[in-house]
Amino acid sequence: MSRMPLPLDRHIKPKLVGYDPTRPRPGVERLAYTLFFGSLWALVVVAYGLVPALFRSQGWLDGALGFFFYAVIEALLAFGIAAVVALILIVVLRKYLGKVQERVGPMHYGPAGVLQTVFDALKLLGKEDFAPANVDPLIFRLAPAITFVSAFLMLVAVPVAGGWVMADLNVGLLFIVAASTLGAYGVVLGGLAQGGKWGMLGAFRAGAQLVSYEVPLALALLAVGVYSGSLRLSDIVEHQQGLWHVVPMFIPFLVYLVASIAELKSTPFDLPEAESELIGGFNTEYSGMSFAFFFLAEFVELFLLPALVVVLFFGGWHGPLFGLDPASFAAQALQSFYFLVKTAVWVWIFMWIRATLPRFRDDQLMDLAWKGLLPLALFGLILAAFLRMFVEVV
Amino acid sequence: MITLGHYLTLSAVLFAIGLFGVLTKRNVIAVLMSVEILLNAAAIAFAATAAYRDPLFFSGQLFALFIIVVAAAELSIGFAILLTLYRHAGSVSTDVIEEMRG
Amino acid sequence: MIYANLSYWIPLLPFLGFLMLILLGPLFRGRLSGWFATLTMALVAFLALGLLAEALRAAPQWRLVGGEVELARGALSGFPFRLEWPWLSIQGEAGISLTFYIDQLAALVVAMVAVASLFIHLFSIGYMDGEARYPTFFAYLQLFTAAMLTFVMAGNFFIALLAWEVMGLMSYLLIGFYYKKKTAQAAMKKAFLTTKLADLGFMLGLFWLYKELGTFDLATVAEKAALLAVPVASGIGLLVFVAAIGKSAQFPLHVWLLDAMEGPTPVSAMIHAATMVAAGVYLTGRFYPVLEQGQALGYVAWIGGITALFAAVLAPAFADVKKIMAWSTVSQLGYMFLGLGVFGWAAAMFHLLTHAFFKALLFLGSGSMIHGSKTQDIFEMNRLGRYMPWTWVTFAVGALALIGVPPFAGFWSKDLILDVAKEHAPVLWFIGMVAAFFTAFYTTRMFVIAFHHPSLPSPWKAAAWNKDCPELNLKAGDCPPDPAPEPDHKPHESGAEMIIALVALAALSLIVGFWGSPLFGQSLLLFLYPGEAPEIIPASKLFGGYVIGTLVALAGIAVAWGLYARDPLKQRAPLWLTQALQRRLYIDEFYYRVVAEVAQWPTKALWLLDTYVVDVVVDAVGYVTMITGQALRYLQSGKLAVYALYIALGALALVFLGGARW
Amino acid sequence: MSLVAFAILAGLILAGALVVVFSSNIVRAAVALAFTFFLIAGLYFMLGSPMLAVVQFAVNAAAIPILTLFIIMMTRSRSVRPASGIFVLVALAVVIAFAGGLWAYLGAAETQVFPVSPEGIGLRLLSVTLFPFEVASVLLLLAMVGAIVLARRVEE
Repeated sequence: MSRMPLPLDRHIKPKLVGYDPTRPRPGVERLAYTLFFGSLWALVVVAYGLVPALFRSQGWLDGALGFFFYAVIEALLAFGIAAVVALILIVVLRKYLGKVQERVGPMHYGPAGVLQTVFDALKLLGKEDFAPANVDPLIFRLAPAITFVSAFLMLVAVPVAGGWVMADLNVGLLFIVAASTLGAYGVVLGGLAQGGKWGMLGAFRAGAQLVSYEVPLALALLAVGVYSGSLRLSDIVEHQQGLWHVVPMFIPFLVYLVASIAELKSTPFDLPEAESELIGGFNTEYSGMSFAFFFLAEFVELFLLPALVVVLFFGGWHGPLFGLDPASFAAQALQSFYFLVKTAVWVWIFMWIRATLPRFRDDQLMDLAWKGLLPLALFGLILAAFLRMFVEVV
Repeated sequence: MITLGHYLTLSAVLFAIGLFGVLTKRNVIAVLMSVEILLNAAAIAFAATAAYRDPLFFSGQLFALFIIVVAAAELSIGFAILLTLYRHAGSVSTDVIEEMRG
Repeated sequence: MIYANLSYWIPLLPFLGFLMLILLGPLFRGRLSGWFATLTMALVAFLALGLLAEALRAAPQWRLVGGEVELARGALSGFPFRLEWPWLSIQGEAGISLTFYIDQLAALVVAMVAVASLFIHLFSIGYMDGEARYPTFFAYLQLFTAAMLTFVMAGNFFIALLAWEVMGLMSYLLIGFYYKKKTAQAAMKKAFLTTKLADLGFMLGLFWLYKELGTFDLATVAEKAALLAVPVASGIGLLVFVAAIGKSAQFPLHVWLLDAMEGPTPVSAMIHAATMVAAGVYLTGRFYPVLEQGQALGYVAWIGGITALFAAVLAPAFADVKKIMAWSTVSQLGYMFLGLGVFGWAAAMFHLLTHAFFKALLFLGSGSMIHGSKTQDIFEMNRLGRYMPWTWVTFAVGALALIGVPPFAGFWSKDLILDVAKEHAPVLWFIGMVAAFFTAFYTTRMFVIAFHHPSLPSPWKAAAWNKDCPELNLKAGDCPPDPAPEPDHKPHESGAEMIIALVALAALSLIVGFWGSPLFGQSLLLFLYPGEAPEIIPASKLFGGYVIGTLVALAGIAVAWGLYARDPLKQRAPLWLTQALQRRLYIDEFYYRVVAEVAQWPTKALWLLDTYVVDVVVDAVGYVTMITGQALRYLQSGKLAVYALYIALGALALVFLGGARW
Repeated sequence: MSLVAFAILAGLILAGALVVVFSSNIVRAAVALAFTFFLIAGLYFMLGSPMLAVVQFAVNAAAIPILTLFIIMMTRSRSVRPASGIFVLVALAVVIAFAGGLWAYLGAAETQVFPVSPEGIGLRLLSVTLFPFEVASVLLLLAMVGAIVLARRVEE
């Protein structure tokens, strides 16, 4: 990494002795990432393992009040996980983009800039949450909230280890589809509420894109559901005991990958925000906390969609247990570790795609969805049914 | 306890609200939204009746599913017509579609 | 029994051929479709002849011993042949079955139709060559033959009626084959309407019969005919006889046959001579028990006698070879009805058979003449005997058979009929003799003029009364006379397949007569012999009749020869008579002008009723609707919400009135 | 307890529906519609049919209001003009009569809910109601084709 001369007059020299912001410090970074990962894992273990175990062992869940408290605590923990994931991913993404683009990325807050997000968040919280004069205030405020909630909703259904899931829905797959559809609300409403041209165009683009890619996404998920014979996500993971779905379900996997990147609205599908064209699109007029919610939601999704890739196609929590009883706490913790590792790899791949590919034109975008992915997804669905009927049963 | 009557009452009131919307709105989009409320009220009545009275066949739930399907189809066609209307008349108010007046 | 079991293929094959040609006709190139149809007919003829042979073996054998008929051997088991398939059965009842019933008569007529039709097909291959709708023509021929065969083989009268109607349709289509000609259009309509009017009698008679006997089955009807009351039987019989009159072109419904000559020359004409018109005779033969029970045969005999004479008298006034032949057909069919009417059932059928062959021969011969000389007018033909030797020889055979000169076919059958008539109705015998004289006269006239005279300007084309076509109700411009050929044109002989057909039919005309002649013990008559009927006359008694018949025929020939050999153009009869004869005694015009007018009176009455009663009611309904609509249009405000309100009110009414209950 | 939950849910549903009908801002009406449908999905959960709930969530609460918002954007309509006063009164009368008419049949007092699994619905859907199911699929296809044909710009 090259050293860049920084203009001194715009740069406050840090107090720490011997600190040089222009010098990359990979060791510190690695340590910090490890700590991030560890703390996330610890949070997961607490939220999914320790707290339910505690409540169950004390018998508090039988009473209404105990259940209420349990629900509240779990919700808070889930929110905590989402917040932590977002905070971590923001800085990781910024650092990673910097590395791809041959710069150092944020360097000033925390060792090698690893605390950057904290300060970002503080800055956003401190800013005035400004609403332009001609907006509909209710819708304007509602939009970011809906966006964040929809991202957050998906987290509830994701199983992180055997038995470790907040809501083990028997229609989990459909729930995922529904929740991801909900994500389109925030964008469309956000664009619509501003009343400006950029917002309107962004909302148009986002609506068209999200609704279009929803179709192959749902079909790909359906193919997985057909193949594994259940809509329950934990069943789907169990079904991959011998063979990960990525092998037999390769076509739905590809479809899902492309469609989920599109759902994420990241490059090469970032037309709704497209800074160079739309000045931010649907979030042009947002600032302060409202903007932070959009931002958070985006990064929670950047975690959840790869997590779903892992759940659906890459064996979820499966990994070597070294003879541990799968029902034991230790085994479940290990499984959650595997799950997080796989997810981290996929998050990296998503970032990689985001960092390298150029943006589509909007007609290309639509062509890809309707003429490319949709037939492919339908084929995948038929393939799944075929495999289910004739291959697996035999 | 919640009885079937509760659900049916809710359905009836929801239906009445939707009907009021259908009757009084001038914007066709709003009329269509009110129609959606009507359909959902009916679906609630179906699903609730099936849940309480039809443990074996749950036909009501299936009916509700079909209602959702029909609602989606109806809405897509309705909006397509609306779009054509908008291109044709430049507005989506019911005032502009009075060509059928006798 | 092989052929009997296969006999359903006899009508089925030409039907399949029809389907093939009508659907795939355009794919057949050149004459291929003609050969295809002919091949089909050859197969059918083979089957039909086999069937006839089988019937000959299986039929009861009669012997003529000293003028009395006695039974030598009864029928073999299974005869008459009967094939039956359930059809039109309603809710398990017997209904009307599809029955084929083949007794002696059916086997004979099937063979006759098949063979005659085969030669028509063969002849048409050459004659129709180059026509625009060549495959269609053969398709029509095939269906026509199929219908005729079905009619002949039909075991119950319902099937017979269906086939009868199909024949009527095909006749219509074939007459109008050159549908672009105005005359053809008028002729096809005329034929169709005339025969349909007559068919009404068939239907009514059948329904009445069904009401009385509860069956359509042919054999059952024959058995139970004696159970009918006499007036009922005569009513039914005469109704059905009306249909036969129409189909066989008997007076007074003979008008269509002459104009049917608008069809393609030899073929459709031949069908209207040898096969289809024979259906009327055949039907009357089939209804014989009923007619006999109804004591209605006198009408049959008189109609036949009058027609025979009437047509024979009119024929010499015509110059168109086909029209002369058509009159001849009408006349000969009259003989058959005469024979039927005077209890000469088998004799009439014998004449049906011989007539089919020699009339087919004559018509094909005239087709060949027309083909060779490019005109239909006998005066314009140029010494055909010199240029068309084959046609000349075969036509001479046919003419002699028609005239009734021994030993040709017509001689044996016609004189048999006349002999039977002499026994039962001497007046009719005399009429028949006069008709025989005129038959010889017009045949000789035609033969002499067409074959031995150089071409002359046709005397009648220019006649004032022939300028327009009152018999077709057309105006002057719509029926221009055919163009005359060059005065000294060179006719040419027809092609090989046409000559083969002519020679074959000539041979048949010669042979078939012997089958029923006393020389061979009247074996055909014995074969057909239905039991107790008096027409088998010992050869000794027949002899006198034969001599008189021959003398009359020779007299006719001599008179005609004397009159026409020298100067064919000389006007001998008074002009008004010629005009009346050529106008067909004004019967057609009478129908068009008077009968049609009278027939329209009820129509006009109905029209008045329609205008002043029905229309008023209908208009009132319309006005009431309109006024109500005017009043109600204020309900249609065009406002979406108001319509929704109507819907809601309707639903509300359902909720309150419908009485939905838990 | 559950009655309280039902009461809250029902109240919110009715409130949402009222907003849909009475709001003069059509964007708000659409959002309220989504909100109402979302809560109706909760109602289906209470009725023991998670399948129906999720379908309601995915189709009625998510897809349809988004479509509505889209159309609102495309037609640039913002506000809803109220109908004339007399007509509102007539409509109100009809509605009250309607609700009253329905009320007359609401004596059902069953208390036990029978839950339904997604498998149950699926099996039922593909066995007894297979024909309606197929008809529904054809209906959707027709709707899709019809919408495309109707909404397509005709090029001169």
